[in-house]
Amino acid sequence: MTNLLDLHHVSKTYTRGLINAKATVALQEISLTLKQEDPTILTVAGESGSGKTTLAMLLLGFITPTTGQIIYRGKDITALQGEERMAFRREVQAVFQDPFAVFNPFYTVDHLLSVPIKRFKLATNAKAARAKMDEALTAVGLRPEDVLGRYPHQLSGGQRQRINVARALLLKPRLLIADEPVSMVDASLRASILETLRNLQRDHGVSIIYITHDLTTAYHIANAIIVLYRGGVMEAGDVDQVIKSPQHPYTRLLVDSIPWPALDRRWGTDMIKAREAGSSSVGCPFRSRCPMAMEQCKTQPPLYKINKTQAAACYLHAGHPEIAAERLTELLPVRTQIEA
Amino acid sequence: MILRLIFRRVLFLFVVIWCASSIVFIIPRLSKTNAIRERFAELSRTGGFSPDDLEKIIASYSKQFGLDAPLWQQYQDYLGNILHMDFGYSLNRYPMTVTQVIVTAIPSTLGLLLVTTVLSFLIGNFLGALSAWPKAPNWVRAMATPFVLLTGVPPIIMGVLLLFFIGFRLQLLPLGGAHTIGIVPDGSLSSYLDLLLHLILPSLALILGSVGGWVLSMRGMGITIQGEDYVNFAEHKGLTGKVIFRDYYLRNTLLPQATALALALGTVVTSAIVIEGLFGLPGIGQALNSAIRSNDFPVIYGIVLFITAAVATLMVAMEFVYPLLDPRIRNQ
Amino acid sequence: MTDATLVMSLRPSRFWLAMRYIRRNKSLAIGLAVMLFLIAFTVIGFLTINPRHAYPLSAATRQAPSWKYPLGTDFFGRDLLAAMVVGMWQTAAIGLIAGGIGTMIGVFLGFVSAYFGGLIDAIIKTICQILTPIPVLLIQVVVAGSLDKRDVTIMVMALIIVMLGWMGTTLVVRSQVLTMKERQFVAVAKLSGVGSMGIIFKEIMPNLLPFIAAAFVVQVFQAVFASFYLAVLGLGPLREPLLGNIIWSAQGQGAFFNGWWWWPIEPAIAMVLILGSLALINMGLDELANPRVRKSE
Amino acid sequence: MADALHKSPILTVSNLEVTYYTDAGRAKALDDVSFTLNAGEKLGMVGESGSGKSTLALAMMRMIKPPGRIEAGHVFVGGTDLMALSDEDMRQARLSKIAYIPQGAMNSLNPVIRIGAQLVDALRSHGIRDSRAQIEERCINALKSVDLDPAVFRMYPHELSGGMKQRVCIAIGILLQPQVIIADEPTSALDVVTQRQVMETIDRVKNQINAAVILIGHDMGLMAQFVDRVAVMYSGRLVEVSTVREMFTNPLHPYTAALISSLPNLQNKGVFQGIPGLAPSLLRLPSGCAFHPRCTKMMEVCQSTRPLTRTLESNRLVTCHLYDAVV
Repeated sequence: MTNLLDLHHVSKTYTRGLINAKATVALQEISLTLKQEDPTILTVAGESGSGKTTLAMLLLGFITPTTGQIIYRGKDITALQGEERMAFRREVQAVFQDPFAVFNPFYTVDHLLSVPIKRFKLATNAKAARAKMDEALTAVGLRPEDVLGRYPHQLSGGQRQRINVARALLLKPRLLIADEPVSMVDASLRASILETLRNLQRDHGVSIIYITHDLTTAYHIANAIIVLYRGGVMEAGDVDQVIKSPQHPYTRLLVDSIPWPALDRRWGTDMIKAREAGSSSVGCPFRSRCPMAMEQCKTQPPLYKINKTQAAACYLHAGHPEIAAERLTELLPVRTQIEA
Repeated sequence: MILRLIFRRVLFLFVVIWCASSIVFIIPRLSKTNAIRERFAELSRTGGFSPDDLEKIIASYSKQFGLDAPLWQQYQDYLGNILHMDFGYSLNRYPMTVTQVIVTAIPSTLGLLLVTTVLSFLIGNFLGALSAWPKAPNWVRAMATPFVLLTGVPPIIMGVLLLFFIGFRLQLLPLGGAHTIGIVPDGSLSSYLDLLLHLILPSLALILGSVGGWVLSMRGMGITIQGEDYVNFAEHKGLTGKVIFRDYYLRNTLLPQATALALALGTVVTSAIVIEGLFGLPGIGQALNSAIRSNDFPVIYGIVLFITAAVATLMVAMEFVYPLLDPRIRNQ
Repeated sequence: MTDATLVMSLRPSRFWLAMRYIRRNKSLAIGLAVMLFLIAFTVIGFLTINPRHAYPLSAATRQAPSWKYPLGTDFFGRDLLAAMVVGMWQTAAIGLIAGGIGTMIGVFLGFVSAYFGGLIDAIIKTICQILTPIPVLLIQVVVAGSLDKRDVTIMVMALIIVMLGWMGTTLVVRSQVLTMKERQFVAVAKLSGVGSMGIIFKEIMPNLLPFIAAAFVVQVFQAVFASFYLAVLGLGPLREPLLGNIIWSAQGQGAFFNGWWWWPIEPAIAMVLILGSLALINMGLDELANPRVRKSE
Repeated sequence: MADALHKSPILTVSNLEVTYYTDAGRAKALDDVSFTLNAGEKLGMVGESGSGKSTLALAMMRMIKPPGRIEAGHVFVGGTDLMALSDEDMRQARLSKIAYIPQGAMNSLNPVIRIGAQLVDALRSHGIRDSRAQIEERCINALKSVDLDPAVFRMYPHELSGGMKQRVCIAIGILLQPQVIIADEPTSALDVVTQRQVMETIDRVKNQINAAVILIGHDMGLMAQFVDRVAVMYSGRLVEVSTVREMFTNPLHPYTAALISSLPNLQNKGVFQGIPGLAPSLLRLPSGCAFHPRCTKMMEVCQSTRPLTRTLESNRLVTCHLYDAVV
């Protein structure tokens, strides 16, 4: 069976200005595989500027990689034409961060749901279309009569984000890119939206790439995690492993800074170095902030396989065997380990 | 870096002038009838030139508009002449060259323009900012409304109305011209006062006709800025109203308004020209007006090119002022 | 989002909102009212007066307003009431033709430029940038002046004005489409399988309607303004009773010096009403299109 | 904590009431809000968006703008009732008695003025007539106290990162050593690492000037890490005020309890427990207790009668009919 998604050494560089062009590396040499038969939830975590949004845009085909290939079910997504392209469009969907911006203010919220039904011919007549919309809305805990026919500004943020999830549900995608889906939603609503997403994976076999800066929600929803810093992979592996025992100094700092809503897990006390604006693009991208930076760090560290399900790109782990970047996926577990 | 910027802007300036010149070159040639030729015919019928002079003019225009040379050649010569600021001779005021006509007319137009533009920009922006400011006293805000209503009134109509009510009905100020008949501009104080008296209505027409636009755009900007976080935070900081108004409102609206001023230059100049015509003031407007009335094409084209160049230059110059107003641009 | 904006965003039905809105957007209401009055004046005028009286030598000359000639007559023997009606109609025609064509060109180029980007965008943008500093009216003076006076008709005048009047709309539409294109609902529409045309016409265009309407009003305003200036400079179709032409001839005959005050005053007032109502409508639409400028009440 | 109970509070808010008069009707954004705060204490103010927490901050600063209006109430800071001050006196009180650290630090600094000038104008506006050098020194000290380089004084906002801008806002906030600092979601736009740095900075400067801090936000995690006491708002009312420990171990109000159990933490991986239903619109509040349609412990009385706020043992406040009998 062909893989659902293959990323081969995907890099994205933005250049600004024609003369004296300045290149910014947004994403560096990412290789990744998602298998069709094992739907998973993979978290891509990082701060702003880590390249996580670039990755989302690449996966959705909105931008093209500078180097490398993105293969969806055996086909390079830049080369898709006609029906294959429409199939890709339907099967790879997204839930975005801002629950307001995704609505066209000119239309009622029905537009968001009715357009894909029409375009992908999911229903043969208006009645069937309406039934489909009702079904999807009910599945995310909304009463259709409460929201249909209204304008986006007449709904609350929670309602809007649920409609977005309903849209994804309606299309029954194979791959869902969730780009910070709960960061602009009230804490009390986060749980139910995340739960809907997880059910989508568990019950409908949808693979989800969950992009976030929030490790608490990542920990709860995902099976595996990739931590990015300035476009490069710092650490990857099983989400429990990485969050409970981070190996890369950057991941450690991140995990240490999570404001856990628990009285027994307080913030650490180690010094944090401020982020510098322009650091050189060679070597470990984190070294200017790293408390353990060494002379060696001026060259790019490879990924070291620390155990069966964890790897870190840091010379502190030089004793462990190296693992090639394209084999990274082998370390990422796919099944939910705690079944409800 | 700076040098490259200057080079690019100057290049842009030349492109603008080149485009304008080309338009002015092409348009008469697209017309079915050749207006200049007709004009020559008319002139030779009515006389007014000595035959020698007429030959000279025709020779000059054969060169300028080179009617027998191939079009490409004509175009090259024409551009060359423009580079030398040589627009040929005026048909009407021969032997004056077009450049001379412009140079004699410039000072008074420039004076009128400078005074009125600066005044209406300052008054309009100040009133506009005040009218958008929630803490301004009500009477100040009320004052802005009539000015906003004036937005739709072009300066020339303002001129006609002023002439009617103040000049004609109330007979408070002269109806036109630069000087009362009988007073010679001899440089005496009384002659200057007389000139000043004659300039009040045209200036007023220009100011009243354009101030509303500034009030309106500044008002919109002010309301936008009110919603900005930094103005809110300034209030939280307990700054006095005066400081917020000066450093947070005016300071931040200056750049967009300066940009608007640069863009408005074209309209402002045009208005001034028409007003000059209306009030019979000597200046570029008067020159253009009489040129139009007498089909003095070289003067029309010369003035158009001259003003285009002047406006484009000012706009480019403005771009070098922006960095002084906005540090964000300075850094780029 | 502050609590206040949340409260504001919980709003009742659209109709109620529209009624409230019209009541608050006074400039739009007044502008439309004046415009309606002008239309009524022109329509009723055409039903009651003889349009031929708008041309010279059709009435007594130099009559002050009276019962016979409510608006008086001019030096050339035009009935100014008839001239106002016909002139108003001609001004409207120039405005609508020039404004309409200009808006269409501007919207088309703006969309093409912003949506397709790249080289096309660079070319269109550069042309606009180069043409912007050129005083449009003066180029129009050259055009109008170079034409044989007999060739200058109302239609030609409108076309002269269109020629250099499309850049503003192009740039406005372009910048709007550019911001609109980056909005997330466009991305979602793409994910929903909507093609380029669908995105332009069904997703972006409807949101730009207020802007396009405002741009149209601005174009009409500028066209009326430009035609007026050209006429005032004596470059219009001289025989026609265009409002600018009337002022031009009044000025030429020294109307104020001779005491024929009504002659230039009437077209001036008519022009103030036309341009004023357009400006007010534009202000109103601006407020509609740009919520940030909405009054803080 | 025991010590704090004996001190007289530095901040007393009593019966504060704010109404927004909108096209669609009246919305009571703050309804009878009362609480106290001691010097050096950190209070968290949590609630869903629209619950009134930001309105409370603005009301305390007397910065409610039309169509909103402060209808009633008092805000005492160190004995002065802010609501009774003249507009000019209130302006003076801002920053010197009560300071506000804004939510959108990204845009809270004037982009065309140097950072230094934005500190200096705050001092000058409060009648400080020191020499230029003295004022500059004072501002640079403020910048240093929030870990910023003195060079920032001569920089423009666009030259700083988001975290640095937020620090500048904090530096401005402590310039005049206010007794109360209100921080309105000061880190909502920042990354977790920067967030932690900023919160630690606030904590440190607070200790230096012994101010009381009100942290507004909806992130219970941040509250657990930072504050001493938490106040929970729901539909414009304070429904519970307790210490963090009490709130996490023994929440009183059913809404608080639901909020706590909806939180993700390390132990309960994969368990998602949201609060069913949606927050009501302020324009159409349910009868009785506004939370009753979503409440798991709803009783008959909740549908008809609004509960009163009661003070329980150890100074906890709760607004719920479940505790009617306790007093």
